[in-house]
Amino acid sequence: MKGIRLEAAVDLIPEGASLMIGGFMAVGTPERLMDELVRQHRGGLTVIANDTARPGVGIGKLIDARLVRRLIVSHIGTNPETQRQMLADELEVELVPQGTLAERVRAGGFGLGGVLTATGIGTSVEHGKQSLEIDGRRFLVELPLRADFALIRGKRCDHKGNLDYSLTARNFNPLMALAADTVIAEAASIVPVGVIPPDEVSTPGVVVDYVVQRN
Amino acid sequence: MKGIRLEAAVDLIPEGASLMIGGFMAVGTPERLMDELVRQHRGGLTVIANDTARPGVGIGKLIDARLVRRLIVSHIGTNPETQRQMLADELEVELVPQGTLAERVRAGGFGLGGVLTATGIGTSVEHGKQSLEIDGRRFLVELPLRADFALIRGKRCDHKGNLDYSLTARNFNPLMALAADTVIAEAASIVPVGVIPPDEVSTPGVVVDYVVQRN
Amino acid sequence: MDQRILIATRVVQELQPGNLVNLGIGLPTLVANHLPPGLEVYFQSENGIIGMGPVPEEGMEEPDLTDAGGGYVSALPGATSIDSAMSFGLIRGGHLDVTVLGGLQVDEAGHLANWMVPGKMVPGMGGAMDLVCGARRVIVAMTHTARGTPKIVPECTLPLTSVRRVDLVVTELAVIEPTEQGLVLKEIAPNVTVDEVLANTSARLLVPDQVPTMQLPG
Amino acid sequence: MDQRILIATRVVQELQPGNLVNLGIGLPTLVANHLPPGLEVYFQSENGIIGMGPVPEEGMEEPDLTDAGGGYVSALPGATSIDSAMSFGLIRGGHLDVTVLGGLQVDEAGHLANWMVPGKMVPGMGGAMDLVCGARRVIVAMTHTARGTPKIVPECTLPLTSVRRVDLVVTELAVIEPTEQGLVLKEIAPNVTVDEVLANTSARLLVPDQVPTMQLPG
Repeated sequence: MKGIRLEAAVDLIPEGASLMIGGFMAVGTPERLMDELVRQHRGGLTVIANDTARPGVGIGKLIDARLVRRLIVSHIGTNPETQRQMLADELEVELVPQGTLAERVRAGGFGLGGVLTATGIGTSVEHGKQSLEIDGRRFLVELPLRADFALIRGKRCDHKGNLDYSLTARNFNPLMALAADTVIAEAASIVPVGVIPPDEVSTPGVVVDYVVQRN
Repeated sequence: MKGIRLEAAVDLIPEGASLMIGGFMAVGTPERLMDELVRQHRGGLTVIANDTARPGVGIGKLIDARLVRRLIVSHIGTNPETQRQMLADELEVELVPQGTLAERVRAGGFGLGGVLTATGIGTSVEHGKQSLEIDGRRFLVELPLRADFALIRGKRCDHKGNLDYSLTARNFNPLMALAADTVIAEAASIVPVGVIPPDEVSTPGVVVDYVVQRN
Repeated sequence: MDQRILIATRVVQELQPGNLVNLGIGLPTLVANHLPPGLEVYFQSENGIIGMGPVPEEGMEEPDLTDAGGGYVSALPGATSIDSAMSFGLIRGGHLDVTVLGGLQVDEAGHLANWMVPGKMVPGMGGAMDLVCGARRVIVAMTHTARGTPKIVPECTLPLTSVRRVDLVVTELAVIEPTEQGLVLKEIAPNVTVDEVLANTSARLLVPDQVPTMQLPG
Repeated sequence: MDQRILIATRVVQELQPGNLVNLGIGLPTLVANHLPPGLEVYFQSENGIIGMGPVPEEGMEEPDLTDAGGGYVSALPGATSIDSAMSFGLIRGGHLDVTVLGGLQVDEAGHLANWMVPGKMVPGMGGAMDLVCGARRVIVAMTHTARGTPKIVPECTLPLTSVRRVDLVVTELAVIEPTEQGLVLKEIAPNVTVDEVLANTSARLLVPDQVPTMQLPG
């Protein structure tokens, strides 16, 4: 784990990279990293996230700046600009049921080959997917997701990179923290080692590569 | 969630019931429930747990009292009595890799039809199991585990049944708390609601059926 | 009574003490505002909290404490934060007692469509598919028609949310229970006739000899 | 030097600063006692902790803080508690840099057998199968023979732990690297000859022209 300046953190991310971005309607999204991606105009991105929030907020900023080529999300209904880009074929969108998205991200980080879920059986989500019958019930085989980078936001980060999370800002962050080759974390505060007791750490510092400097 | 006397808690468990029991080498195992199962001599049990600890300790007490008919565990090497009963065909043992056991219990509680893992491929663990090839790599289909009862132990339990855990006494407890029809919890202390902050609860009280009275 | 409040008030009667309940965005959220005094249920919001409370007073909003629509909420004593995997583990694993969801269409098989209108509105399914698939009880709370067009139809023409048969449909006109045999008219709203319900429904309804009127609090 | 300490001391040289390391029960646990000053690695114990520290002084044992063998340990500053699913998520998901495991047999394919002797000893695989399957680097630390019988064999006769080829085998006689071509003799222990290694090994060993001697700290 290393501290890193905001600009240098985004410098690590090449054009066309795949990013997992934590947050739910921008709550728990690393907002400074969003701003810096826009400032450096890092385009052609694949973004895996729950949603694209609203224009001008969270991942919505990346959409506004047309930095995203491909989206894997559960919901875009709150962002008309995302819908517009999708219907205009400027943006490729894969819609994934939210619980399945969580499990696919987790499987990517936990080294599972996939999970079986009944969610989506008999719906359009089933198209192109393998299914298995177990004890007379049919399940979809849902495959793991991984990304080049995970951009996450925590509440407190200690000097070893251990993170905890705040209320509904937790959401996908701890799952994504394991599912990317490089993990970059923002935190509301940076605290000495030991301030977050062992039982309260949600993301162990050993999986965090960079922590963005506070400003 | 209801408070319950120790005797009444074990009264709920019929002969031949299946039990998930938290703990790892008895660390995190609800020891009072073990003692009471022995005192009431509740036999013919199926036990799903990490291990059987040692004679006289944790789940080892149930083994000593010959209450267990079937075991699903990852390890029995520390308990010679378990090995003896197994080799004498008095006890049926299914050995499951520890990480697979954790995922199977979680799948049972999380409503997944199973998980895919490479662990066990090419070994005796593979026998009788379905496998899937994904992107040229082969994975075993590992099925969910559930039980009639989960017997778990937490650190603090508030008046709504919210639990947290202590250090290595956590292990399988939070996973098993979701994977049984009836969940009975012991805790080192019972605290007023609010003492465990929302971000520090590991097992939400809504999944806990009974909390054993302190003595 | 406002029609949306009528629906919410009727849905509330389906909740049991101690239930873990998830309310969809829109009309279903009104349910939280009409609990009778003394009925304690736990509201889960799938973005990551059990024990969600009402909108906080002005100035007390916390940006990290919102509902699934992104609106500020509070948390009741004993609330717990959960990540998205746990949130849907509770939903998919049968721990969620009731989900109340909006609907675009419900059909004679009890199938719900509520997540997209091809070519027009593609919001995504969010948590709806997991909720309908996994909740112990699925209640659809919706207006009976959309600009005069029946929403309770012989067979959904919109993409399905799930092939699981929902448990109850509550509208401003009626309470309808999807069963193995078809859609059963269980109750009618005050000052509504069975014929009015039938006239606003394109699906076949099974109508018992006696159809009671919803019993709503004054 | 005690043979077990020799093995542990050599294994330590494989660890890099910042590595997340899991040590199996028995001989591998000795590795933690022989870290050179200044080498900071994180020890994971699969029963649920990252940042495991040495055995605490007498009277300071905590019953809820043990290693995977159930022995009392301490925790270093910044340690974190994890549940069993997370513990094996780190192992299976490629987050664990190194696992050091004991062995009953290693064969020419680099396959490890270390979890049972049919009809005699059936301890169960515990975490071993996940560790060998998932760790980035698998190091086997074991005595070269068992009561004179070679443990490095043409093909394992005991049940395999995994079909993944392990990365390195360290014994009191030699360091051996399983490769696509077979087992390569990389180093010999001080005061040991290549012929002695060969005499105690039933597998075919690929022996380079020059086989360096282990460089161990005085």
